[in-house]
Amino acid sequence: MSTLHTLNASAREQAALLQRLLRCASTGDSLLLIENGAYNLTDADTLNTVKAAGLTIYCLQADALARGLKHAELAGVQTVDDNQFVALACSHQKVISWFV
Amino acid sequence: MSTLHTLNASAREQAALLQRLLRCASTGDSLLLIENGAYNLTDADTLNTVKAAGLTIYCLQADALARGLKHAELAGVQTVDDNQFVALACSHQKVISWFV
Amino acid sequence: MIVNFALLITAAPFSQQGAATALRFARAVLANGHSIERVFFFRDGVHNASQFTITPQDENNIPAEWLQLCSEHTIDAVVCVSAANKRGIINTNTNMPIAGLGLLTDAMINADRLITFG
Amino acid sequence: MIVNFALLITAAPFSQQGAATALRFARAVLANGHSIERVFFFRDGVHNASQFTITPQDENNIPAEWLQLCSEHTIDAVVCVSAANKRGIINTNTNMPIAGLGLLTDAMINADRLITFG
Amino acid sequence: MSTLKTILFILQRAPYGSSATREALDAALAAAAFEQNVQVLFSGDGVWHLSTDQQADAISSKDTSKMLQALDYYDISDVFVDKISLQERGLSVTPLTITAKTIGGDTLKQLIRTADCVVAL
Amino acid sequence: MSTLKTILFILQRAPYGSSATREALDAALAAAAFEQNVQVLFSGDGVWHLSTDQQADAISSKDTSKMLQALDYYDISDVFVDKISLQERGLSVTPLTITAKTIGGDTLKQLIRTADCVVAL
Repeated sequence: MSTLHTLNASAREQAALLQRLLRCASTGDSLLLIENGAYNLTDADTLNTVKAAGLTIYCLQADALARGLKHAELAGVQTVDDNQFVALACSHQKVISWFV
Repeated sequence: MSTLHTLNASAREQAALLQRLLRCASTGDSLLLIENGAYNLTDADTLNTVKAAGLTIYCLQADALARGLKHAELAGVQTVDDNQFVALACSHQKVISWFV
Repeated sequence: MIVNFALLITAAPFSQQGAATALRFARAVLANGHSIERVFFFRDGVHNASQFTITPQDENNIPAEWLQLCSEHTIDAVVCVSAANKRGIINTNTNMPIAGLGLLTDAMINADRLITFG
Repeated sequence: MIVNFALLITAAPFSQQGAATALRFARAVLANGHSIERVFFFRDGVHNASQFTITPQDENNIPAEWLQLCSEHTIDAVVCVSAANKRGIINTNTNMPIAGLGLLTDAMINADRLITFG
Repeated sequence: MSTLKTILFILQRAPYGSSATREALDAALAAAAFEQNVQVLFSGDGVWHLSTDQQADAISSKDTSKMLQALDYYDISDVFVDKISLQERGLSVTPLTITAKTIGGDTLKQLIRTADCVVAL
Repeated sequence: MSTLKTILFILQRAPYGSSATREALDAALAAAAFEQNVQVLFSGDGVWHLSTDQQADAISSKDTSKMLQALDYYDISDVFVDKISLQERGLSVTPLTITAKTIGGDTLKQLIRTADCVVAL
């Protein structure tokens, strides 16, 4: 019964958007960083806040690669390809997309 | 030689945008709140930060009225109509528009 | 288990990345044996149905890619009429008809999952 | 003193408020005896040059208002060609020609003030 | 149309600055016309839609607070407003233009969990 | 074209997520082709354009860091990057994809003051 949240913005620019997401998210939900959301890989405070809320964090691999971000492994975030994105959407009860 | 900055977003949603504006603004510059920027009239902390940076704050009257905001007078912010907007653009050396 | 997806696209094709991400997602849905109930273009997403975009040779033409994908896989793709009218999208492509928001509700009802790209 | 303005419009007409604000500003510039060097439509602002928008009777048709303002006051209004191509704006209205970014630079050079609406 | 679904629309953008909420409301009303269980949550700058004394004619726009009356006409009674967003903006639940239930904490999370579809526009 | 103007472009949006900076660079290069005094300031998430190891082909996009090479080709040497934006993102001036001067405090304010036109895209 858990939810997959996608986020396409960096918390440095869109702090309020992530705060809203976290108010709506439940322990056991997942967060997939997509597009500019991949920049959150470089933001330890943001990642820790999300983890503390009980969410598992993923990052869309293509977006991290495009942006030259190799922080996923360091940050303990699993990168997923497009097929795994679809698998995540299937394995969660629903998807909520948070975007700018 | 001063600059008129326009801002069309609320600092509650776009904190980083206002911070950039303030890093670029000099004492003696003016800030005109337009569109959703009018919501900053309800945000005393933001207004105080702007004033402390030495900027004079104005708000576009039509945008405050449309949004039901009657806080300008209370906040000591002068509202301007479209003609006065043009006059401000003329009386400053240049205009920098900050938008989402 | 086959999962049936409804895709809601609100991102314009060139200005924002969301439309390109949605296109990749749609391809992966099909490649993995799942199905697409409908792609619904809404808000600035209606620009994905423009027939008039011209892109440089080294850049992707996202509207052309949508059209090709939807034609090849006979995907039900719909452009929101009210959003299209206000944004000057007038072309009625037989593969991407312009219709009402009821078809978004209908897609939500019939799909297993809704996913939005904005 | 008459001040000569260059207006750079990057906001789409319906989705964002910036285009409507720019229109009001342009009218106020003229009403106060100042002049407009050029209005340059760039990025999503090129949608202000769409000839195909249809708006409900109780809503403003911003592209139609731009066209009327520019025609009435013979304002030099230009639509950026590269931005227009990528966004499917193909109409060449004699009052709003499609041209290159050089005309934006030209406007910046010749105007007393540049103001951007995004 | 055999299944009845609970569809939650999260409206998080300020009025007038963009068309986001107006178009999201169009989608919500369409879902209500299909007799689905439609819910609406105002959050972030979206809560400003509920603010009184809006004079949209000052910018030649349509009063979005009037559009909200349609929610009642379509029997959408599950209208919620994020408590923290209200507090951050110094707004209180009265007076607001329409009746909305403040929601926060676990009750908010529960609302999200139980919906079948959530669209955040 | 009698007057030479100093035109400053502030690039504040991240790459790939939107076309903002690409189109702003188009405008900057056009101004340089008119032999104006063109300056560029990267700020906010715009500083990510200077980040190394970008692989745009992963999302079938054009590498914007390659587009930046054109600045040099057009003899635009006044390329600045906001010091605080770099620091906030844990980036340092080396390695960056192109040569840029970090700028902050009064020097930044002075840059803004002395420009004839400033466009923040």
